[in-house]
Amino acid sequence: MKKIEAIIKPFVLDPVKDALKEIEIYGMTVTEVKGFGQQKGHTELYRGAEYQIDFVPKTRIEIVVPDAKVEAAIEAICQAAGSGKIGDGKIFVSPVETAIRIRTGERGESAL
Amino acid sequence: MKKIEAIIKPFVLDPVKDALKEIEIYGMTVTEVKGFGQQKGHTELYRGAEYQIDFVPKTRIEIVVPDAKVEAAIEAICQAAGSGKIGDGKIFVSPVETAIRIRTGERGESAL
Amino acid sequence: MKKIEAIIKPFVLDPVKDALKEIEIYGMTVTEVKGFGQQKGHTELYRGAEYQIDFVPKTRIEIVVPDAKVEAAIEAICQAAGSGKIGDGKIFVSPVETAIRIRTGERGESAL
Amino acid sequence: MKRGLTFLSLLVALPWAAYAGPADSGDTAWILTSTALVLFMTLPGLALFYGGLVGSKNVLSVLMQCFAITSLVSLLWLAGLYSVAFAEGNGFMGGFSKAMFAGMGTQSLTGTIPEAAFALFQLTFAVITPALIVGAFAERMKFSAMLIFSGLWVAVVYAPVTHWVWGGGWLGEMGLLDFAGGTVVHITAGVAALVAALVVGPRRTFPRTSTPPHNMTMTVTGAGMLWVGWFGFNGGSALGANGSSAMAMLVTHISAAAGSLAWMALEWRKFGKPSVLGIVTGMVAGLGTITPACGFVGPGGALLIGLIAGVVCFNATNLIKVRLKIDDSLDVFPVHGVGGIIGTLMAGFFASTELGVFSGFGFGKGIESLGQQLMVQATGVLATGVYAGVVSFGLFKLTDALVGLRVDEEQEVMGLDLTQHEERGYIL
Amino acid sequence: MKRGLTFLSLLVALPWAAYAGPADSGDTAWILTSTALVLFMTLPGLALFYGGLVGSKNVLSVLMQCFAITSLVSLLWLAGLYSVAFAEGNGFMGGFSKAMFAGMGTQSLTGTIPEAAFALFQLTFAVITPALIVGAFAERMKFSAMLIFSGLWVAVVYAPVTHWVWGGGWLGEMGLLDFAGGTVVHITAGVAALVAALVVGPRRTFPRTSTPPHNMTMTVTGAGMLWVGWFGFNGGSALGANGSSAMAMLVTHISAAAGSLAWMALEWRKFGKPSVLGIVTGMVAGLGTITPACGFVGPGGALLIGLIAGVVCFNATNLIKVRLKIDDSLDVFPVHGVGGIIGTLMAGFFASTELGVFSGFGFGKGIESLGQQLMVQATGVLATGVYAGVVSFGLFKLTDALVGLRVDEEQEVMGLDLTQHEERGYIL
Amino acid sequence: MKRGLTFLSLLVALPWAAYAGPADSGDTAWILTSTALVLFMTLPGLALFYGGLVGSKNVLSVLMQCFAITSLVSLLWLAGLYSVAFAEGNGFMGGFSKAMFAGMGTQSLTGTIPEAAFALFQLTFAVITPALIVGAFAERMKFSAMLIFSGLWVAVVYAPVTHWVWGGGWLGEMGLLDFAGGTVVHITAGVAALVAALVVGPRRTFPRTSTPPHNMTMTVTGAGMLWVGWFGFNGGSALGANGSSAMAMLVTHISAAAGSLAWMALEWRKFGKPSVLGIVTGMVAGLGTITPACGFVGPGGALLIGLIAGVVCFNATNLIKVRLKIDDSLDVFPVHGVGGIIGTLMAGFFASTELGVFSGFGFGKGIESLGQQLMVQATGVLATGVYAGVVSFGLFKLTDALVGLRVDEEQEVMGLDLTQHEERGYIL
Ligand SMILES: Nc1ncnc2c1ncn2[C@@H]1O[C@H](COP(=O)(O)OP(=O)(O)O)[C@@H](O)[C@H]1O
Ligand SMILES: Nc1ncnc2c1ncn2[C@@H]1O[C@H](COP(=O)(O)OP(=O)(O)O)[C@@H](O)[C@H]1O
Ligand SMILES: Nc1ncnc2c1ncn2[C@@H]1O[C@H](COP(=O)(O)OP(=O)(O)O)[C@@H](O)[C@H]1O
Repeated sequence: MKKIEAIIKPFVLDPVKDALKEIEIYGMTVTEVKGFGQQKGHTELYRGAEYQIDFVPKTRIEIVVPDAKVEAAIEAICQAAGSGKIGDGKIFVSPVETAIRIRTGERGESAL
Repeated sequence: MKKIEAIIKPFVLDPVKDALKEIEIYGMTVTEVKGFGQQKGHTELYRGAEYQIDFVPKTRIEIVVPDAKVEAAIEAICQAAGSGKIGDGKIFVSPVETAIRIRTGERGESAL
Repeated sequence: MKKIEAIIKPFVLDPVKDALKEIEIYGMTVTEVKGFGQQKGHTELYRGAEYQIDFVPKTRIEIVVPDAKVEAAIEAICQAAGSGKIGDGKIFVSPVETAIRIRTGERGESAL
Repeated sequence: MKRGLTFLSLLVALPWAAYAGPADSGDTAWILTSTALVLFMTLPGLALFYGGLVGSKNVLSVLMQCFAITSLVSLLWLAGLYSVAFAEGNGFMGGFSKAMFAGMGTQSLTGTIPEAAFALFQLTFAVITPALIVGAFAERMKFSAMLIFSGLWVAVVYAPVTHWVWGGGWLGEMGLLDFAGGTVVHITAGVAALVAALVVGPRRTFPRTSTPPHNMTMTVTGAGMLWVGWFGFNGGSALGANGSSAMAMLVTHISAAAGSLAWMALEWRKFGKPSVLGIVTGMVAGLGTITPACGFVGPGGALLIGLIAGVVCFNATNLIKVRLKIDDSLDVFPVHGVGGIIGTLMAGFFASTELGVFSGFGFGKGIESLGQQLMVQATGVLATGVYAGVVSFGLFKLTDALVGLRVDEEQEVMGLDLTQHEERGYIL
Repeated sequence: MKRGLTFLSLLVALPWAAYAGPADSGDTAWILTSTALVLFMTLPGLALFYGGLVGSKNVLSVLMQCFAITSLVSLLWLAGLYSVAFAEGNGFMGGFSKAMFAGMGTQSLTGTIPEAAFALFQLTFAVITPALIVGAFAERMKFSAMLIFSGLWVAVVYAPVTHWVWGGGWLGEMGLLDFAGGTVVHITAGVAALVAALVVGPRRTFPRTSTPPHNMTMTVTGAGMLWVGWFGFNGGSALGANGSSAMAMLVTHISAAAGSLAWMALEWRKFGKPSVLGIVTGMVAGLGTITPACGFVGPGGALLIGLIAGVVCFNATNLIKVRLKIDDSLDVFPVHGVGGIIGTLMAGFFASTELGVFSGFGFGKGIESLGQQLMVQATGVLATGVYAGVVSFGLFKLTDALVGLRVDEEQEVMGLDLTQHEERGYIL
Repeated sequence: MKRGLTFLSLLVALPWAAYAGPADSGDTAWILTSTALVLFMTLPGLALFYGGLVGSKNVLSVLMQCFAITSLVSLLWLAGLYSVAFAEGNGFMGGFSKAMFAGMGTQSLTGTIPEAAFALFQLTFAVITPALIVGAFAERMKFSAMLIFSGLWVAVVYAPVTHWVWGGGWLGEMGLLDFAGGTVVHITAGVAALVAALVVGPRRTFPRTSTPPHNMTMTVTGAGMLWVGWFGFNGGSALGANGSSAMAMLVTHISAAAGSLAWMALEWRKFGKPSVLGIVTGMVAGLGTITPACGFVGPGGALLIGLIAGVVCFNATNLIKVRLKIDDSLDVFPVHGVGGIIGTLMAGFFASTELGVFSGFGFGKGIESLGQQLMVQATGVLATGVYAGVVSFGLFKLTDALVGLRVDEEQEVMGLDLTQHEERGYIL
C-alpha cells in the first residue's frame, strides 16, 4: 500500500479528482498549502511599501492506494495537472503499512 | 516509530484527543482538510444555481508514536471517532525513521 | 530520498526558509496546523465564560530531500527554529520511495 | 418634561388625524432619519452583533432570522398590528380601524409629523424587539419555528404592550415613564429570551465545549452600528427635532460610554484583562438601560445610570450563564431584560428635579412624589414582565406543538446554515 | 400627487435659480441626510453586496470598481454632466450652462433646498447607476476597460436619460411617472448589464464549475445597508421632508418586505429551503421595483408591487441564468432591469385613485385615464430600455477596440485582485 | 462667508445661552443627524479602516482602542473638557463653568440649535481626534498606556486647541479659517502620530518583514463609512441646514473624489497597478485636506484641493515610510497631518473671491488681503502643530514613566488580541 501525495495548482483539483475517479480511486484527502519552489511568489504593494510574498497557494492531494494502482494514479495526476508550466507541482510516493477504516475496523486494502 | 494519520469528522476531535491522552499520548498535530470518499458532499444553491460541493470538511490528526503504542492508539481513535456511519474516516500507519526535538536536539523515541 | 517534516512556531517560518535556502534546498510545502504537546494552549474569556483553547497554532514544513542532505537540513532547521523554549517543535524523518515532477515526468532525485 | 411627553400626551389628547396642517419639515426630517437609523440597528447592526457571536456554521442562520423577522413584522404591522398598538381602543388594545393603514394619506399627521413617518418609525421598533429574542435560542432553533413564534409574539405581546404604554393604554395613563422602550422593548424581549432559553433548552455543547464567537470583528462592527442607530431610537422618540430629542441623544451617549467603561473596569479587575466583547456588551447595557429614561433625566443622571447598568448587567450575565447555567446564548436577558428593568426604575428616580447635578426634568403627568412615580414604574416593570413571560411561554409551547422548536442533533452539529438554508457563510 | 410631483413641476415650471429666498431648513436637512444615505448605498453598501458574491480572489476588484466609479463620476458630474442632465436645453439634453457648477453659490436654490444639495443628491444617483452594472461583468473585466466604459456610459446614457425624465425633457413632459429612478436608474443599468453579459461573454468557468459566493455575511451586510440607504433614495426624491417623502419611505419599506418574503416563499417551495441570499435578493427586487412608483402609490399598492416583484424577478433570474445560460454574474438584469420595467408599469397602474385599499395618489400631470398613463409608462420603458441597450452595446465595442474588455485566461484564473491591483482581500 | 462663519461669530458675539427661543427644527435635525454621522466615522468607520490594515492577531486591539477612546473621551467631555473648550474663559482656554454640562437644559440654545446638540456634536469630534492617533502606534502599544495617553491628550491638547480656534480663543479671533478641523483635528492628531511613531519606536518587524494588511475588505468598508460620515463632519460644522452646509458637503465630496483619483493615477504610473488601498487612502487625504476649507471654498477650488491633497500626501507617505523609515504604522501623519497642514493653507488661498471658476466665498472676519489671510493660516498651522508636537512628546514620556508604552517582544509576536484582551478576531 502506498501513499501518493501530489502538490498541485489549486484550480486543477477538479480535473485531477475526475481523472482519479475514472481509474476508480474514490478516496482522497485534500489540504490547502503554500508552496515554495521554482515558481516564484509575487510582490504586493500597500501604500508603496513592498511585501514580498514568497509562497504560492497550492493544493495537496493525498491518496492511499494498493500497490497495483500506483502507476495508474501517477499517470492520471500527471495527465490532469500538467500544463507544462513551472509550478505544476510534484508527486511523492511513500510506503504505508496499513490502513484502517474507523467505521468497521477493517484493515488493509479493503479499508481503502 | 510510526506515524499514525487519522482522518476524522471535525466534531470528534475533542473526544479523540481525550482518548489519546488517556493512553498517555500527548503530542499531536492537527490539520483541517477536505475529504472525498463514500460520504458524499452536498449541494448549495445560490439564487437557484446549483453548486455541487464534493468535499466534506474533515480533520486530520497526525501522531508519531513508538511502535509499542501503535495498536493502543488505533484502538483509542477507533473507539472515540467511530459512530458506525459512513464518513467516520480512515487511519493510515506508516514508518518514521526518526524524530528530533528541535529545542534539545534529542533524537528517537525520547524526542516524542 | 527522505521526507522531512518539521512542526515549528509560525513566526520562525521565514528564518527556516532562509536557512534551507542557504544549503540549497529550494522546494518546500507549508501547511498551517494546530499543535498539541507540552506547550499548553490558552484560555479565552467571552463575557465571563471560559473557553479552553488546547491547540497552539503551528506551521508544518515538508521537504523531500536526497538522503545526502538529510542531516544538513535537520541541522539548518534546528538552528533557525530553536529558541530553547517549550513548543519549538519536532522534526520527523520518513522514507519516500520516489518523486515525480508533474511538469516533465522526471522521476527520482532530479525531480526535486 | 413637557417636550418629553409630547408623544404620550399627543396620543391621549388628540383625536387621530383631527389636524391636517402641513407637517413641520424639521421634525419630519429628523423622524425620517431616525427611522433609517433604527432600521439600521436591526439590519445590519443587530444581525452582525449577534452573527459574530455564534459559530461560523450558524452565522447565516442568525442573519437570516433578523432579515426574515424584519420582513414579516413589517407586513404584520401593515396588516393590523399598527392598529392594535395605536388606533383608538380600550386600555388594553387598540381597535382595527387603522388596519392596512386605513385613512393614512400624505396629509395625515401625528403631532407635527406625517402619520406615515410615525407609523414607519414605530414599525422599526416592532421589528427590532423580536429580533432581540433571537439571541436566546441561537444555534439550535428551527427556522420555521422561529418564524411562527416571532409572528405570533409581535401580535400577542409586542403590539398590545405598546398600546398599554404609548398607545393611550392603562400604563401610559397611569403616568409610566418609558421614553423609548424600556418596558415595551427591552423587558418584553428580555423576559421572552429567558423563557426561550428555558423552554428550548441549552445547546448540546453547553456548557462543556461550547464554541467561542467566530468573528469578533463582526460583533464589534454591529456594536458600533447599534450605538449610532440608538441615536435614532432614543432621539427619535421625542417625535421631533428639538431640545428634548437633543438631550435624549446626549444622555443616551453618556450612558453608553459609562456602561462601556464600567464593564471594562470590572472585567479588568476580575479577569485580569479588558476585552472588546466586554466593552461592547457594557455599551449595550448602558444603551438599553437609559432607553426608558432618556427623555426624563439629565447628563448627571445618565452617568450614574450607565455606570449602574454596567455593574448590574455584568453580574447578571455571570449569574445566569456561569452560575445558573441557563443557555441564553447571547445573554439577551441579563443585558436587555435586566437593563430594561433597572432602567425603568431609575427613570422614575432620576426624573426627579431635586437631585442637584443628577436632576432630571420632572415626573409623569399627574404624579406628585418620587415614591408615587417609583410605584408606577414598578407596576410597569411587573406588568410587562409577567405578561411577556407568561404569553411567551405559551407561544413557545404552541410553536413546539405545531412544528417542533429545535433541529435534530445531526443538524445542530452540522450547523444551521447548511441544514436550514443550504448555504455557507465563508468560502475564503 | 401634488407633493409627489414637486420635483418634476419644479424643473419644468421654474426658471433656474430665479428664486433666492432662504432654503427651508427641514427640507434641506432631509436632502443632506438622503444624500449621505444614497452615497452609503454605493459605498460601502453595494460594494459589499456585490463583493461577497464573487470569489475571494476577486473581492477587491469589485470594491475597487465601486470606489473608482464613485470618484470618476463625481468629477464628471462637476465637469458637465449635471449640466447635461439638469440645465436648460432641449427635450433630449440640457445645455452646458451649469458645467463646473457655474453660478451655484450658497444662496442658489432648487425649490426649497440649496442647489448645492440638489446637485449633490443627484450626483449620488449618477454614481450608483453605473456601479450597478459592475455586477454583470464581475470577475473578468479589465479595470481600465471598466473605467473607460463607465465614464462614457454615464455621459452618453445616464445624463441624457435623466434629462428626458427629470430634467425637463420629453418623457417628463409626457407625464411619465418615475419618482426615484425606475427608468433612469434601474432600466438603464439593468439593460446595460444584459448587454455587458452578452458582449463580454461568460466567465471561463460558467456554468460548469463556477464558484459560489465567498462571503455571504458581506453580502447580507451590504443588503442591510441597501435597505437603509434606499430610504434616502426614494424618500429623498420628494426633495423635501413632508408627507410625500414619508409616504414614499413607507411604501418603499413595505415593498422591500413583501419582495423578501415572496422570494423566500418561492425558494422554500421550489428548492426545499429558504436561503438568506434568496431573501436579500427578494428585498432588492422589491426595492428596485417600487422605486419608480414610490411617490404615487399607497401601502396596499406597495404590498402588491413587492409581492409581484419577488415572483417575477425570481423567475427572471432562473430564466436568464439557468435556462438561457447568460452569465450576468450577479443577476443585475433579472433583478434591476426586470424590476425597473415592471415597477414603471405598475407605477402607472397603482397610481390610480380608484383601486380601493390598493389606491394611489393619482396620475401624472395632464393624464386622464389609466390607459393613457400606462401608454406613457410603456413608452418610457421602451425608450429608455432601447436607448440604453443600443448605446451600451456601442460603448462596449468601442472600449473593446480601445483597450480590450477582458483579462486573459491566466489572470482570470489567478483572480483580478492580484493581477489588476496587486493586493489580496484576506490574509487571516 | 457669512453662513460659513455663523459658528465663530456666534461664539464670539453672543453671551452664552442668552437667547432661549425655540430651536430651529430643521437645523436641529441636521445637527443631530451629523452627530450620528460623526460617531459613525469612529465606530465602526475608523475602527474598521484601521483594523483591516493591521495583522489579524492585532485586529481586536485596534477596535478596542477605538471603542475605549470613544467611551473615555465622552465622559471626560462631560466632566470638564466641553467647558475647557467652549465655556467663557481667556484666549487660551475656557473656564469650568460648563463642567458636568452645568446649566444645560432642554431649552438652552447655541445659535439656532439646542446646546445639548452642540455639545454632543462637538463631543464626536473630541472622540475621533485621539482615535486617529491610534494608527501610529498600532500593533505594539500597551492598552493601559494607550488609555492614559489618550485621556491626557484630549485634556491637554485637544480641548485647549479647540478653544483657540472655535471656542472664542486667540486663533479664531485672529481670523483663522478652519471650518471643520484642519488644525483642531487633523494637525493635532497628525503631529501627535508622528511623535508617537518616534517615541514608541517601530514594530519589531519593521521594515524587514512587516505583515501586509490582514483584511482589505474591512479597510474598504471603513473607508466607505468615513466618506459618508464626513458629510456630517464637514456639513454639520455649519451648525445648521442651509446653503452653507450644502456647499460644504458638495466641496467635501468633490475633494474626496479628486484625492482618490489623484492617488490612483500616481500609483498606476509609479507602480504599474492601481490598488484599492491606494484609492481609499487618496480619499482620506482629499477629505482631511478639504476639512478646514470646506466652508470657504467653491467646487472649483475643491477640485484643486483634492488633486493637490492626493499628490502631496502620496509623496509624503513614501517619504516617511520608505525613505525615512519611520514606522507611523498606518500613515497617520503623512495623510492627516500633512493633509491638515496643506488644507489649512489652501483654505486661506481658495477662500479668495477673485480666482474665477476656482473662487471661494471670502476671507475671515476683518481680513483684507490674501497675504494677510495666508499669514493667519500659517500662524494657525504652526501654533497648533508645534503645541501638539511638544505636548504629545511630554505626554508619551509621562505615560512611559507611569506604565511603559510597549508590550514586550513575546507579546508583540503573539499579538495584542490574545495578550492584551484574551480574545481572537476570527475563529472561522
Ligand atoms: N523538495 C520539495 N519538497 C516538498 N515540496 C516541494 C519540493 N519541491 C517543490 N515542492 C512543492 O512543489 C511545488 C511546485 O514546485 P516548483 O519548483 O515551483 O515547480 P515544478 O513543479 O515545475 O518543479 C512547490 O510550490 C512546493 O509546494
Ligand atoms: N484512499 C484514501 N486515501 C486518502 N484519504 C482517504 C482515502 N479514502 C478515504 N479517505 C479519507 O477518509 C474520509 C472518509 O472516507 P469515506 O469513504 O467517506 O467514509 P468511511 O470512513 O466510512 O470509509 C474521506 O473523506 C477522505 O478524507
Ligand atoms: N508525537 C507527536 N506527533 C505529532 N506531532 C507532535 C508530537 N509531539 C509534538 N508534536 C507537535 O510538536 C509541537 C511542539 O511540541 P511540544 O511538546 O509542545 O514542545 P517541544 O517541541 O518543546 O517538545 C506540538 O504542538 C505538536 O504540533
